Amino acid sequence: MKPLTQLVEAALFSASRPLTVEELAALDSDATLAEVRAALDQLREIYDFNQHAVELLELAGGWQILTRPAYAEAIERARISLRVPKLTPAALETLAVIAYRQPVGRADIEEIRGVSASGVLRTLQERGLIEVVGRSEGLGRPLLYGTTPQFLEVLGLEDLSNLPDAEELTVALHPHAARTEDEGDEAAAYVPAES
Amino acid sequence: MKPLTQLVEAALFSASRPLTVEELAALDSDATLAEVRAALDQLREIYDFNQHAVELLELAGGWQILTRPAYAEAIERARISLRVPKLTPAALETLAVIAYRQPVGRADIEEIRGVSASGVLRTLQERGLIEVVGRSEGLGRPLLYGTTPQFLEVLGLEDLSNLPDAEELTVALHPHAARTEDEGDEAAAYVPAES
Amino acid sequence: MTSTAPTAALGADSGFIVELDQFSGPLDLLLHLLREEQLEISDIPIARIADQFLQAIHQLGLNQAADYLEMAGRLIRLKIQMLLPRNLDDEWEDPRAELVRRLLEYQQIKEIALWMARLAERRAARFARGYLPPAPEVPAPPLTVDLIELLEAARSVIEGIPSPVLHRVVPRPLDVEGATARLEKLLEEKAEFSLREAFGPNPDLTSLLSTFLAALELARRGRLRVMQPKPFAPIMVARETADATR
Repeated sequence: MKPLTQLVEAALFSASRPLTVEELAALDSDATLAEVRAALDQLREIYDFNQHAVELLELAGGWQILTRPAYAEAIERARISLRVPKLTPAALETLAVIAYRQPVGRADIEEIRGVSASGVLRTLQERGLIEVVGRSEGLGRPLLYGTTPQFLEVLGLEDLSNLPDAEELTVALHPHAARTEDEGDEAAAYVPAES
Repeated sequence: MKPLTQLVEAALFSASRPLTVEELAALDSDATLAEVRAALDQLREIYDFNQHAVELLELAGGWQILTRPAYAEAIERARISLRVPKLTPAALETLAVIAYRQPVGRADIEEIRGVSASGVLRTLQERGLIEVVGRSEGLGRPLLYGTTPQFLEVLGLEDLSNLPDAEELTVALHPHAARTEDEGDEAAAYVPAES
Repeated sequence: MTSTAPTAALGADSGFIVELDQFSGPLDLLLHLLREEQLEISDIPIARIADQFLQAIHQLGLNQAADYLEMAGRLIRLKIQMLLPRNLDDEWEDPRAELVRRLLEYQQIKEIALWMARLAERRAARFARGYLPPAPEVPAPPLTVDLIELLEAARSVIEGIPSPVLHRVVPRPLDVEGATARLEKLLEEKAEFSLREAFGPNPDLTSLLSTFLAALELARRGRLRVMQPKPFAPIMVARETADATR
C-alpha cells in the first residue's frame, strides 16, 4: 500500500460521512487530486481483491467505506449494530416530490400528495434529508425545500442525476410547462437555488 | 479471508465500541470461541501484513479496529487546513440569531433566515461558539442551540445580558410572535439536555 | 361495489391510521379504489367512485380527517357536474380532467417513492464505521468574530425578514466624534487598554459602532494601535509608538 493510500484509508476510517477528493487531498499538501483518485482506486481494489467485508463506495459526491450488505443480518441479529429505521410512505412520497421538483414549496407538495405536509417536512428536516434552499417570490414568500447530501447518502446515490428517468418524469410532473428540446435532462430535473 | 473473519471484520467495523470474543461468537451460531479467536488473529495479520492504516487491538472491553496513531496528525492537520479563518456572513447571521433567541431550533433559524442552516450550525459547533442545549418538545424533538462560554469569551462579554440592544434585537428576531401550532414555540417547550 | 372496501386491512378507526398505515392520503385511497375495480384513471365513473370513497372514509372512521373530507367534497361536486346536461355542439371540457391529472401525477410519485424505498433498504444494509474517534483538539483559530460584526449580522437578518416586521431598529446618527474624543482621553490616561473599556458599560449598537469606527480612524492616523495578544483575547488598544509601524 502506498503511503497516500494508507493516509486516505485512515481518513475514511475516521470520518462519519463520505469525504470528497478535495478533502482527502488536504491530507497531504503534495498530493494532487489525480493522485488521491489513484489512491482511492488502489484502496478499492485491495478491499475487493482481499475479500474484505468492507468496500469503498462513491456516494453523495464523496467516498465512504461501508460494510458489504451480506453481513447486515448477522450483525443485527447479534445486536451489534442496527439498521437505520425505514422511512414511512409519507416521508418517501414527500422526498420524491422534493427530489424531482426542488426547489419546491409546501403548498405544491401538499397539492401533489393531497395531504398536509407540515409534520413530515419538519421530520425530514430534522433528519437532515431536506433543507430550506430559499424563498419563493410568491405571496408570503414561502420557504422552498430541496434535498441534502444526507438524502443522497441515505439512498446510496452518487448525485441527483442518478434519479431514474429524470427527463421523462420531469416532463410528466410538469404537465403544463412547455419545455424546449435543448434543455438537458439534469437541468430539467434539478434547478439549483438562486440564493 | 475466511467467512468468519469477514463476518468479524464487518461486525467490528460497524460496532461503536470494542466487542468481546463472546459477542463476536453470537454472529454465527456454529462458531466456537476458538474459531473466533483464530478469525481475530487472521484479521490482525492481514492488517499488519498488508500495511493497512488500521490495526486490530485488544482493549479493556474487547477487540476494536482503530486507525494507527501515525496518521492522526495528518488527519488533524487536514481538518484544520480546511477551516476558513473567518466566519462567513451566513455563519455570523446564524450566530446572531442564536445569540438573541436561544434556545432556538434549526427550523426557526431557517425560517428567519430563509436558507438552510445545517452546514453553518456544524461550523459554529466545531468552532465551539454554539452547542446543543436541549431538545424541543415539538414534533421530532428537534435539537435546540445556544451559545457557549467560549462565545462570550470571543466577544469579550461577561454574560449574555451584556449583549448590546438585547431587548430590541430579541423582539426584532421574533418576527412571528403569534405562532401557529405547526411551528411551535420552541423556547416555551425547552427541556434541558440530559447529558 | 360494497364488498371492495378495504376494511379488513385497516381495522382500527383512528383517523391517524391512514397516514401511518395503508394509505398515505385521499389520492392514495382513490388509486386503491380504482385498482380494486380495475378502472382506467382516464375514464373514472365518478358517481360510483364518489360513493365508494364516501363509504370507505365512513368505514375507516376518518370523518375527522380534513384532507379526506376535502376530496370527498370534490368528488361530490364532480358527480353533480357530470350529471349536468351537456351541449353537444360545444367543446365539452371534462370536469374530471384536473382529478385525472392529479391522480397520474401522484401515481408517479408513488412509483418513485417505492424505488427510493428499495434503494434506502439496500443502503441500510451497509453499515458505516460505528466507532468515531473523538474530534481532535484543534488549536484555536484566530479571532473570527466581534460584537460589531455580530450586531451587523443581526441587523442584516432582521432586514431580510419578509413578513411584517414588528419592530425595526431605528438608526441613530453615529457619534464618531464623541467616541474619538473618548478614545483620545483614554489614550492620555493609559498607554494600553482594552476596547471594551472604551465601549463603556452596556453599550448600545450606536456607541459600539461609533467607538469601533473612531478606533479605526485613529489607527489610520497613526495615533493608536489595535492589537489582539492571542486568539479570542479581548481587543487591545495602545498608544502608537514611533518604532512600531503597522
